Amino acid sequence: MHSLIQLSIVVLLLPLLSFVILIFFNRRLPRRGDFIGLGILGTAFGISAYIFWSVIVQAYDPAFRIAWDFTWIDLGNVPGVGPLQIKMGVVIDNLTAIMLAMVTLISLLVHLYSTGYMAGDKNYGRYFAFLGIFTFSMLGIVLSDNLFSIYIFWELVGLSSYLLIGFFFEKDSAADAQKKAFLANRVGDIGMWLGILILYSQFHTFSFEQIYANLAAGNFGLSNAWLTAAGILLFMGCVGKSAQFPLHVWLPDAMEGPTPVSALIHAATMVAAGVYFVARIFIMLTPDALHVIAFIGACTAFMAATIAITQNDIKRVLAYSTVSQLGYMVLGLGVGAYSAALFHLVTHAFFKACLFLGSGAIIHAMHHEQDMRWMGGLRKHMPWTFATFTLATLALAGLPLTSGFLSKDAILAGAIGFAKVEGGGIYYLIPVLGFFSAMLTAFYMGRQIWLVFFGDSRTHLKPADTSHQAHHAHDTHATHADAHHSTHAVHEVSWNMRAPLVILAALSIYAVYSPDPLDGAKGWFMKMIPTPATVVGAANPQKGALLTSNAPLHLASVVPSSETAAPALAATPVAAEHAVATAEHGEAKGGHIYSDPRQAEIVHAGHAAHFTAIYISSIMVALGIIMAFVVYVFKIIDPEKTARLIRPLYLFSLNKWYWDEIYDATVIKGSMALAKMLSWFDAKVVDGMVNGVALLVKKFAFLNDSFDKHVVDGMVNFTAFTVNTTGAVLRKLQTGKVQTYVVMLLLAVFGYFIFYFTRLIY
Amino acid sequence: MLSLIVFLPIIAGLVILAVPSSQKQIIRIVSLLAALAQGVLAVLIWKGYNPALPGITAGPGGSPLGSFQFVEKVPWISLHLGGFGSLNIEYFLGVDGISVTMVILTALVSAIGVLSSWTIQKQVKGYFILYNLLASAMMGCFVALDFFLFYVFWEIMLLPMYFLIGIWGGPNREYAAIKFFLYTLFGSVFMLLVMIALYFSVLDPVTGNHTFSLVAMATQSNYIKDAILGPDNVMWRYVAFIVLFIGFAIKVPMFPFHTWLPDAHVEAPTPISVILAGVLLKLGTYGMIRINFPLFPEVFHASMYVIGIFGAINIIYGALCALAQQDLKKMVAYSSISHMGYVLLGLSAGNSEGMVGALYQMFNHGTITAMLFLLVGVIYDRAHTRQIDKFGGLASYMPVYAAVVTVAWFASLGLPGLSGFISEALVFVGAFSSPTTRYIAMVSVLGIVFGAAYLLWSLQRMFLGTRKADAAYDLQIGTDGHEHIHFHDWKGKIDLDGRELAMLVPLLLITLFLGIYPMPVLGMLTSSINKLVQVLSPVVMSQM
Amino acid sequence: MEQLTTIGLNHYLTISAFLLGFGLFAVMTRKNAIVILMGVELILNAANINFLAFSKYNGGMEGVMFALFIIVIAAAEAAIALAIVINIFKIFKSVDVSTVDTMKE
Amino acid sequence: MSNPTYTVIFYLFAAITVCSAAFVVFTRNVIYSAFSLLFTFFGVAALYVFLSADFIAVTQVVVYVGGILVLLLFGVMFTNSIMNAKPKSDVLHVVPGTVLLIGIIGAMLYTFYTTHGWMPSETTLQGSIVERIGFETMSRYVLPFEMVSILLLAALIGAAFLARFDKPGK
Repeated sequence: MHSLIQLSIVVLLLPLLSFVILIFFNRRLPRRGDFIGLGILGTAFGISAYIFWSVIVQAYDPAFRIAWDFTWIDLGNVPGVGPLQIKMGVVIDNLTAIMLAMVTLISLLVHLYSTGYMAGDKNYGRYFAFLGIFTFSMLGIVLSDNLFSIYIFWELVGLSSYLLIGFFFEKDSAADAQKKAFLANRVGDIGMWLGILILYSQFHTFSFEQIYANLAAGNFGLSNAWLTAAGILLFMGCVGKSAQFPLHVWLPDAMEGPTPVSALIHAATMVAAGVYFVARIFIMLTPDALHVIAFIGACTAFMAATIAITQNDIKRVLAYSTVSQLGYMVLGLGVGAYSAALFHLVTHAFFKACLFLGSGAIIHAMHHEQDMRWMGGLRKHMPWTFATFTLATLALAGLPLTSGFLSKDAILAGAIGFAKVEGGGIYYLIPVLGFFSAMLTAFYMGRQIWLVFFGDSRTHLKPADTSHQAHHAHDTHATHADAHHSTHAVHEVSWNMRAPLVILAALSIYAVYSPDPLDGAKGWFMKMIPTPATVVGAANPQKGALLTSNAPLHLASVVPSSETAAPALAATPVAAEHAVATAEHGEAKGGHIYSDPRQAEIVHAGHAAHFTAIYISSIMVALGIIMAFVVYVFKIIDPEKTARLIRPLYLFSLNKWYWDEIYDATVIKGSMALAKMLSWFDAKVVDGMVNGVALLVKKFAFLNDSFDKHVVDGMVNFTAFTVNTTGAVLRKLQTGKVQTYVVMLLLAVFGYFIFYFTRLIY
Repeated sequence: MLSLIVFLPIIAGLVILAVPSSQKQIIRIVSLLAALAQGVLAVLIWKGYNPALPGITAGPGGSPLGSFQFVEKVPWISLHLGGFGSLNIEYFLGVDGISVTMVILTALVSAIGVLSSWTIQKQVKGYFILYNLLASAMMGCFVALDFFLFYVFWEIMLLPMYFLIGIWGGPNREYAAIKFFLYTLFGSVFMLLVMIALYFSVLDPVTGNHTFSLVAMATQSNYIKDAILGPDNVMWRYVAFIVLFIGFAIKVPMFPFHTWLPDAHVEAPTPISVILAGVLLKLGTYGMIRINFPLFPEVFHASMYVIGIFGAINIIYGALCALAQQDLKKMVAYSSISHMGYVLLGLSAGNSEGMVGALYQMFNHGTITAMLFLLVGVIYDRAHTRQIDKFGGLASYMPVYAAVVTVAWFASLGLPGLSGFISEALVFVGAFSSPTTRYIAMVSVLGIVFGAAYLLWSLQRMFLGTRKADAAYDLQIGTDGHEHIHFHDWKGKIDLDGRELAMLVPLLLITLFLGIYPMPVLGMLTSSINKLVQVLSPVVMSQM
Repeated sequence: MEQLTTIGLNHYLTISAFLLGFGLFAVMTRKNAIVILMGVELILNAANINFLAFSKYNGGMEGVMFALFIIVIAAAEAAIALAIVINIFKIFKSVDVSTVDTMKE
Repeated sequence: MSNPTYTVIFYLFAAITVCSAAFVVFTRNVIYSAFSLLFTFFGVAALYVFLSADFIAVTQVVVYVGGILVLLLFGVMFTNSIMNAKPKSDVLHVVPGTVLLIGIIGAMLYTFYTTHGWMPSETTLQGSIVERIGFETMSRYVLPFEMVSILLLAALIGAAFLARFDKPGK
């Protein structure tokens, strides 16, 4: 076993250890054992950092991949298949190394932050236990080398998310939200599960490596439609977990959980798991499946952005912005901007975690006020929070010099390239929606910054009766009751909450990722995580042939953008063959070699569109910020009046496109009605039939009974009468005296004597 | 060994017979000791079991040895019937991978059931005698390899169950008991007919006589060619298969023969529910695997599709019905129907993954559902109601109970890391891999969502949030200044007490352990299942 | 005359037949339980005579052994029977068996 | 065996036996019956001697006369007080009883004297058989012997249990 594998297993199991210790013993430990969670996560992060350093920094190899597995379930010598085992395993490649470091870092920071934020909660120890199991599950997803274990950890992430969202389970809204989250995730999961089943049914393995090898060898026994379906179904898992349209509804409600949890799970890591998973299966997605993914991503990005502009709850705005950014990532994967999407995943994780933790600090300081309408002027009271929050906001809005600019721009460039390659038309909708969402993002984040930090405090404007806002999320602590809103002064948070903010804000600066503030592709990340070669080309000869016809043209013009000259993923023989063939072509020296012509085309077109994207997105972002200034700083347009003016649209956005209502009216009400109906059917019809048969038998029995009484019984009664009479005569003989019986006995014996001798004589 | 494990409870029952009925504690302890001894024997069997031997059909030379293990075979009834030839019934016990898991499950659930019966106060002596009779009969069903013997155990089982529900049950117990009895009897009458027809169709290859041996019946070459159920008599073989299948399906219970189950569960006392769901339902599917499928492989192959559809109906129909229930126990009962649907679906796949999954699901459903019913019993003991809406916010006041319920509920909805997941996953893997049942599997996955829906919803209504206005309990400020819960006339501990934990913790640990490392159970199954799949596969049949 | 003077098997059988007959008569007609018992003893003695007579004229030991055991059992029987009689007396205040007819009901 | 003395003595004892047995049955007085039974037992014992069964004869005297008869007398005295004016016993079923008495004796005698198949074999028992009884008891009949001993014990306990006096107040 490779030493890195051993270390990664240690990293995986450490949070589980934390969970086990804390769930059982938290009440017996000092400080409810928070230092254990913190210490364990610190260790895990240290090891992850070492893995990151040795894989990425020290000896980068584009084809780096080490794996280890063990037989988990041995099904023996299965007829028709041969020896069949289900294996579990761990894989480390470049992407894993980065994800590992990112997840443990954010988890560590959230642990640290929570020691301040959650202090005094009555279930403080359990909170850290839940964080532990969440981190374990998330690391499991990251490290899995097969679909089955990914599915397992996928569900476990769902569980930990369920537990953490419902941490304040005494609130009905939290209990509703946790259930909703779990169920929405489950809907996605069954799709993912079906996708896994399609692949398994063909190859009898769950391992990525073997599935891809088989796909590349063209062993897929079903039609291509099934392969596309498998891709889309697997993507459904991502739709659930990454809150894509149409299963996004759970994420905003998930803000019922403690705010650090929102940062860890619902912004940085768990929701990114969906994107990470799509990246893992990227090379087996057919073009058709990718188109679906791209459109869903674009829709999500746009829809969530439109909703975010009217939300008043600080966490909800961030939640919708998360949905929107996840839409970007999915869009990026869909259009083939693989590196860019993953790049965005990492940058987004940091700045969104920063934003959530910042909002947590604000909520904490405001004594659990979450409505932005009653905030304002916090800039002076909370300078650290203000600075870090603003930096992260700029990154989210995609302003130059931030990490968000680099990654978002790369995605949008890829989207333009994609639209070009696919031949325009409807495909231009994707970049258009992307740019438009970028503008909206800038606008609502500008609004948020202004409402929260600038102007004067509006705490006093809050209506006394807040019952009509019951649906808004409020973190509740045990100390909630004695915290009165306006009497306490707003103050900066303590160091253990401030430190994570600073670290995360620092990680939102462009310099961490790329030397060029305008081009992420020049940065280490996008160089080290190149787009892998697809494996479905081989299984997909028609489409492959179509694309191969004009492939050399584009291959020849791939822009060399890296010093490393090795095939991106030579795991499959066919891919390797392609790679060799293209290498012999001789013109792609020094650059990535894309065995898949379509990918090559898109990457090329994306590079070509790089500056176009920068211009357009800068303009859009600037427009968004200007609009925010116009509305909220210069107050040239009154938001209230505008809202009244376009009231239907405003309400449409405020009510989140009525998705909750639609689902409630259709899926939930429908299921319940169906359940009630079936229950009625069961009790009345099925059981009624049974009881009916019983009744019929009973009726027949009555009929039988009367026949019995008058005919059969009549005969019986006659017999009984005869017997009775005879008995009455004979009973006289029963005197109860033994001697009488002896006499009779001897009479019988004597009678036999007589009979016998008579026989003898005659 | 097997005779001992089968008859141990009956011996305990006889001992109890001699104990005066006022000595309740002694009666309980005798039962518990018998159950524990049975558990020890089950562990010994598990230890001594060689997973390499396949079972299902006879070993080399037509003898059960070398294929089955712990075989005990002596002539039992041998009657000469003149013109009908002779009736040869054997006392024939043995286990293979399929039965050995069920033996372990039965021993486990029986022991848990005894612990759970501790609170029974009414006619303790009679109760435990019947209980031990039931335990013996269940165990006997799983190890009998002679069809006649199997039938005898099957029928013996009915009687104590009838009385246990009918005497110690809830308010509507007579109705439920008679319904259960008639339903099951209806099935077993058909079984009797098929059994006799089979007897006259099969010859024992070793002795050349007619035989009731299931081992001989499982080999198609032992059938007389033109007998009533011989290979030439296709129509009668179909009829026999369907009739036998209905007999077992009633026990499973399969839609539309399931309506006895919710009634029986709601009325039965907790330990009987545990036994009923934990072991008795498995007998239906066990019977299918042991008798129905290997005896009529070609009919099974032709009807896989239908079985699969019924499995899917069970899954979704059961889950939706559970969603609509107000009574917690009824909900759990319907969840049983749903979960047994997975077993049917896995069996209908006809491949190793599906069948291993089905068998494993049988085992896991046994442990998990036992846990669910025990938990329902816990709250019913305290509050004397099972209406879900009569609770709320219990998690704050009964944290240990809430934690155990959460784990059990999640085990039931198939959360990874808990054993139910693996079996459900294998069932789906199998069902999807088989082209026959692929689309059925695609529909059935909806059951996962509905399953999560009813379980989480009930969890929320009972445990999360705060006390409802019409809740079945009151809140009091305790001496330590915190709010405490108070049930109307419950004197015991509010949270789980030691006895309840002693029942639940082993089940929890088993569920958790088998969810993380399933091989201890799966390892015993695989060679038998692979053999079974081979027996059932059309390739083998065409060589016949 | 030869038959009368030469004592043979039939002589003994005749005596035993008389004893049996008297014994049966006692059992049948007497109301006193003790006399009934005496009748039973007579019957047993009749049987013993038969056994010994056959044993004598067959030259085997079986009859002798049987007779021996019968005597032993007769002793046991007498003891038990008398105990029962005493119980009857205690309950019915009489040894008249005709009053012991509760079995009729 | 035509020794006249022998024949006469045989008839004497046969007469004593039959007559005393008849007296046992026909007398109304229970005490007379009991004493008459004494003679019957003696007579039977004598007949045993004629049958070469001297040991059995002694046993007969010891057990019947010494044991059973005493027991019966105790029974008589216990149940009929001597002072009681009416130590007689009533009768019933006299007519069918008499018919059967005559009938059965007649039928048996008829059978005996018309049957010829069981005439004596060549060998008869001669001399004393005490030694042979001892030998047989310890070899071939050891199991019945032991069983009889257990039976006796059981009868002893049973009789004692049945005849015990209940303590007052119970």
